[in-house]
Amino acid sequence: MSTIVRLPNQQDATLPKRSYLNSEYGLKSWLLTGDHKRIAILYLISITFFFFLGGAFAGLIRLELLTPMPDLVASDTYNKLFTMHGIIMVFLFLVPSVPATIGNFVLPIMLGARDLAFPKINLLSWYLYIVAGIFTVSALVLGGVDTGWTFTTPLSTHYLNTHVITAAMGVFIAGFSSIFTGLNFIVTTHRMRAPGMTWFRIPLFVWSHYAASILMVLGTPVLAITLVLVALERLFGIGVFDPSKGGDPLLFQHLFWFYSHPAVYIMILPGMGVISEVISTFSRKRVFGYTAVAFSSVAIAVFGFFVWAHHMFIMGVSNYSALVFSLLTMLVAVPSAIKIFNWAATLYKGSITFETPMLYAFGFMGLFTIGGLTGVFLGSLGMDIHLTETYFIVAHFHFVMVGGMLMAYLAGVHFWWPKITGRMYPEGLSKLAAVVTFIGFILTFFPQFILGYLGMPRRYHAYPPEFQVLNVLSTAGATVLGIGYLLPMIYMTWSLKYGAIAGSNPWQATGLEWQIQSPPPTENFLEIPVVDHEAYDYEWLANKTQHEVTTVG
Amino acid sequence: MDSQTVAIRQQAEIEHHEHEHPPYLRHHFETVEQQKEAVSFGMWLFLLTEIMFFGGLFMAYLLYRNWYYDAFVSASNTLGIGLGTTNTAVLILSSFTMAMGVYCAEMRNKRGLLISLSATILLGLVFLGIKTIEYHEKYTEHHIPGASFSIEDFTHPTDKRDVALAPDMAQHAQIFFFLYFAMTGMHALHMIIGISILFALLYKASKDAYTKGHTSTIDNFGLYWHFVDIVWIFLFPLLYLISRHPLH
Amino acid sequence: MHFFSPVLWQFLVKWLTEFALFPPQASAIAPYMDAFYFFLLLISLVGLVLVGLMVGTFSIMFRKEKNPQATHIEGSTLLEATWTIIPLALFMVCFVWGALLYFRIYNPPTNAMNIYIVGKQWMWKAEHPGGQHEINALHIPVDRDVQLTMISQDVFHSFSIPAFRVKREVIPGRYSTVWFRATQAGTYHLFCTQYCGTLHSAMIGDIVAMPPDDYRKWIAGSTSGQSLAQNGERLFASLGCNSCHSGTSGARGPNLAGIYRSKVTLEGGRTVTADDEFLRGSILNPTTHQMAGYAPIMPTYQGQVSEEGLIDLVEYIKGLDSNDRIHQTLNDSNFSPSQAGATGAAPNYRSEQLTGAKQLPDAKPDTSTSKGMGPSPQ
Amino acid sequence: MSHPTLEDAHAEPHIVGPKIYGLILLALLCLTALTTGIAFVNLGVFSPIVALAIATIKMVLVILFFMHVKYSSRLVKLTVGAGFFTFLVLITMTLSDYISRAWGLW
Repeated sequence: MSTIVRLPNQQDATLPKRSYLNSEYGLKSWLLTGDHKRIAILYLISITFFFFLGGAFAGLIRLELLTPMPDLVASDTYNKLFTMHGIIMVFLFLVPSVPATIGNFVLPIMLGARDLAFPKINLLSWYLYIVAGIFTVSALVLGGVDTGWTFTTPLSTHYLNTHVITAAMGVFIAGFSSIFTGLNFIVTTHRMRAPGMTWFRIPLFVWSHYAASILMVLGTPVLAITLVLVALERLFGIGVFDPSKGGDPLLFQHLFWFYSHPAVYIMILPGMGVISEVISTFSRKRVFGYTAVAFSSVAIAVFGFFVWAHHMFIMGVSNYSALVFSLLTMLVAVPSAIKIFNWAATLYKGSITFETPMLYAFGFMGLFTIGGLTGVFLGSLGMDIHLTETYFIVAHFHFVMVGGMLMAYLAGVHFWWPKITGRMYPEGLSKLAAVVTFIGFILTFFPQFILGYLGMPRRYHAYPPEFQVLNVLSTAGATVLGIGYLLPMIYMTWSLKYGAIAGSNPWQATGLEWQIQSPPPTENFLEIPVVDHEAYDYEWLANKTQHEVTTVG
Repeated sequence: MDSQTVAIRQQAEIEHHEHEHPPYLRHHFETVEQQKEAVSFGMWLFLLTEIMFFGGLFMAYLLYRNWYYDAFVSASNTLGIGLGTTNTAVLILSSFTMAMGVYCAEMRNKRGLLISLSATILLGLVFLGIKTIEYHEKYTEHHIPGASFSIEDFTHPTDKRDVALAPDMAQHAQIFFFLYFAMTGMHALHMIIGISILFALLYKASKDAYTKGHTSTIDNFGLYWHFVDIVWIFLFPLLYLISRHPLH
Repeated sequence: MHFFSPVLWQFLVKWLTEFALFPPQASAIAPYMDAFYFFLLLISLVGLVLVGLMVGTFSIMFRKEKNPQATHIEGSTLLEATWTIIPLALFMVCFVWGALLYFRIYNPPTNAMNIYIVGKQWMWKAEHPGGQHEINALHIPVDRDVQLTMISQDVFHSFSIPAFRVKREVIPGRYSTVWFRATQAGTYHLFCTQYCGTLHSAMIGDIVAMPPDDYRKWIAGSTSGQSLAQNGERLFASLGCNSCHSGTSGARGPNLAGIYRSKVTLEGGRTVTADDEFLRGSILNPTTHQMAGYAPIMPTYQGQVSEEGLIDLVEYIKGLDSNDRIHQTLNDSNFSPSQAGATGAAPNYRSEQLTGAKQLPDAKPDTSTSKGMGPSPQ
Repeated sequence: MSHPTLEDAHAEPHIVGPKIYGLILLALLCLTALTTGIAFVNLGVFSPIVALAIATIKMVLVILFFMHVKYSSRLVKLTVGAGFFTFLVLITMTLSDYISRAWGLW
């Protein structure tokens, strides 16, 4: 079996007369839309805004850390900066990033559905997201909050007089926004599949979103109730988390991390889905070991619920349960390893081309491997004692979240951009951006591993001078990284008007979303397709295109 | 097209052929059946999140009950078991009337539907009324956590009721009452939401929206109402019953 | 002589002089930690290189120009099993190794000398048994097992000595311990690594490891007269503890002589070891530590005794081997509690010592402003 | 639906009649009375166990009949199961910490 790659020449491609973009006009047609594609666009815009807001805070943090002295901003300002950076990036960018934008856009089409199961709820979740954003920003405008994004008690409940409740409210609402997204995805995956689209024919993108959605639906409510308790504790000082009144601050840690560790998988799993699509498409090959990759997603989702206390190894949990949680943590590392190796093996005997999404995907694999392996450092008890709460942690989760998730997000945006807008972005520039991002990232966060082992604590406003060299490197890298993120912003916007017409299937990908016009029509499919082929069946694609050619000519 | 495709096509045709388009069938669903299933499944997932939402509170309750058992016993003994039992019965009854409502909707029996919905509303309000009485009791007894909390009448959980509980332990009764108010309050909030939805349903039902074959709205609200009932079924023993007797 | 930007030049000099990959190996545990670290690094490197090689070589060998036709491969159970089992095995090795290290670090040897640490926003207070008090500094002898019994007065802090590779959360309302054995004399960083509010990054200090005789000199030089046990004794008397815990037959409170590290039976039949945590707990929450055979009449001292005061009491009770001291103090108990509480710390911290005593019960968000302007380490 | 599968979309709307509802209502009320009655008897460690057991029975009745799970597709059954499973994970894993803390320093 073999397929010859034939990219369609894009000269004769034209924009379709009717698409979801021009079916209706006016602000109202956007703000009251039930169309998952338009909601995805709304999300894309708002998420981009919050990403750059959070990025700005990151920039200020790095700038402050350029010198050992606390000279750029005051201490509490610095604390507010990293708190806001954390809250915005985690709850308003990473969690909704891929699912709410790309997932929202392509997941129903991949399944051969006309829309998500509950369009109104989908819209509602966007509005909730916006309200959450407003709360968070108002917490910022009113004077900020300096609990750190973890809201650690009793600090957050008794020892701060900043706008903790406002910020917590924002997080609470954002949580419900993501609950509704996840609920929608699960129902859609179960109930809206086209005839013939069996579980083992759905693309891995959908599998990983399904797994992530389970985590969203089951994990987020616990965070919600925890934040409610924090707010009540703050308002009435009942002492459910206050040791002096007989409460246990560790209970907060348990409840908080019960969500916030699975949240890590909520963030990374959709990214993994993107990578599966991209790798397969640009090596013109079915993903190596489809079932293994699919089930590894589910495995991650399930194990993800059993490991939360590894955030508390030194915080006074019983050493026995520390033992158990460490063991389970080691287990959850395995499925990720499987995925990485399967992706690498997918390239074997492929016919690989290096378009921009592929470059980002390679970046993902490199950085995520490092991020994952350093996770093993922290998961093993003894090492965790020395490394936790230092810059090693910071570097680790930035490698997973930013190096992993953000790379995947950009890969996805570049991959589906022609489908979303119907236009191509400038190839050379985008490749440059990918490389710049990768280099900038390594330069920013690799020194932080060393800083961590040297013992530099995280969330430090001032630090001993001998750490300066590495911090300067890191800040320098951050500037490069910033450029790497600004570039796509610019040329993507440019491409909206001047980009070359993409045509329906510029990458010759097999997903159902590539078989319809781009940008797609509002109802996605004039008639619901009947699926008679496996996912990533390039053979079938070749025959299909052949067939089309003969019918046309 | 290979034979398999054809087969699937045909099967698809079969699924499509009874493809009537009633007004309540949303555009993106193929069949009424699909919509019904999707909606109820969605409702179930929502209830899942509700389980986890209350789960956090139950966790806190379990922990502190184990830590401050005596305080929980004496605090729990100040709750009116009679009112609690009545409320449980009322709520179960309302669950029954709700179930009957669903049944009537399926039977396309408008009058029955209206009656049972109103009955459900009534019982729900009764429940909230009794809860208000209990809350007021707590208020008068200064058992509302916070500044005005008094540890006067917490006695040592021996069977003779006069020995006052040691102050440091009595203070922890505050945690019990915090959890009591948090849990029952959260539950009451769900009741209030449910009742307000019920009014809307009642109105639409009177415009016979649910007695023309499209019952899933009623079905799913029923699920919600029964879930709220279940939460109470657990809150009742946890708060009123299991801590009445000291272990030693 | 530098012909380019002096800033860059300074940077280069800094780089060359101060560049380090590892903190100093100054404790007995450090070499073990580093060995484990290298093992983990090795695994990561192998994994990274493996993935890198696969991706790299495949991208070159099978790029479109060289290999225009993709060959379809469904997958290979054997291969997948391989890269499931091998990583799993490696991770298990990490788990076991890590666990061993963890228990080694968190289980102090019985003969270790004990120093008390109190963390508060934003300073570290060290209390040596001899009554020497330090702020944001800790003097310890080398080649001697040192155990720290730590507690926080307000929020979570974390006591971290990178050079010793040890770190432990300092928790409000509960003692936590960590131990180490310094091997090299020198001054090392002490960090608070758990975010604890505005001046978190200023909650730092110096660990001074000295040769034994220097240490003895220092101890002798910086004593504040009273040992912790002596302070505890005064406090014990002034709080009137001895009226019940007199140790005489028919006393209303249990006999405290030699109670430390002994097994005690609680009301309800549970048997526990009377460790520091238990002693502290029984002073603050007597009823939850009710010993069998005694009536629950002991009042709580929650909020009346500062953490330092509690440490003094605990240290005193730990040292009690007979009751005659108590009987003596029965006669000369003429201290006001405030004095006694204050004697818990060296005189120069008296002021915040007293506020510290009051902080815990009425800690509300609004009081945190005053804290923000409260005593700062510098 | 003799053999419900995960994807069994067609759980044909089995209509539960007032008779069953009445019976369930009766059972629930009796159980309530029972659990309240037992609460006055001191069973020591068993009183919470008994009370919670009764509560669980009541819950199962409500879920199976009032909420029609008995007649729903296996998917719904699985969903309910998943919910309670995760809830138990939260409780047990957290309590595992608190319980084992009492086992000594480590």
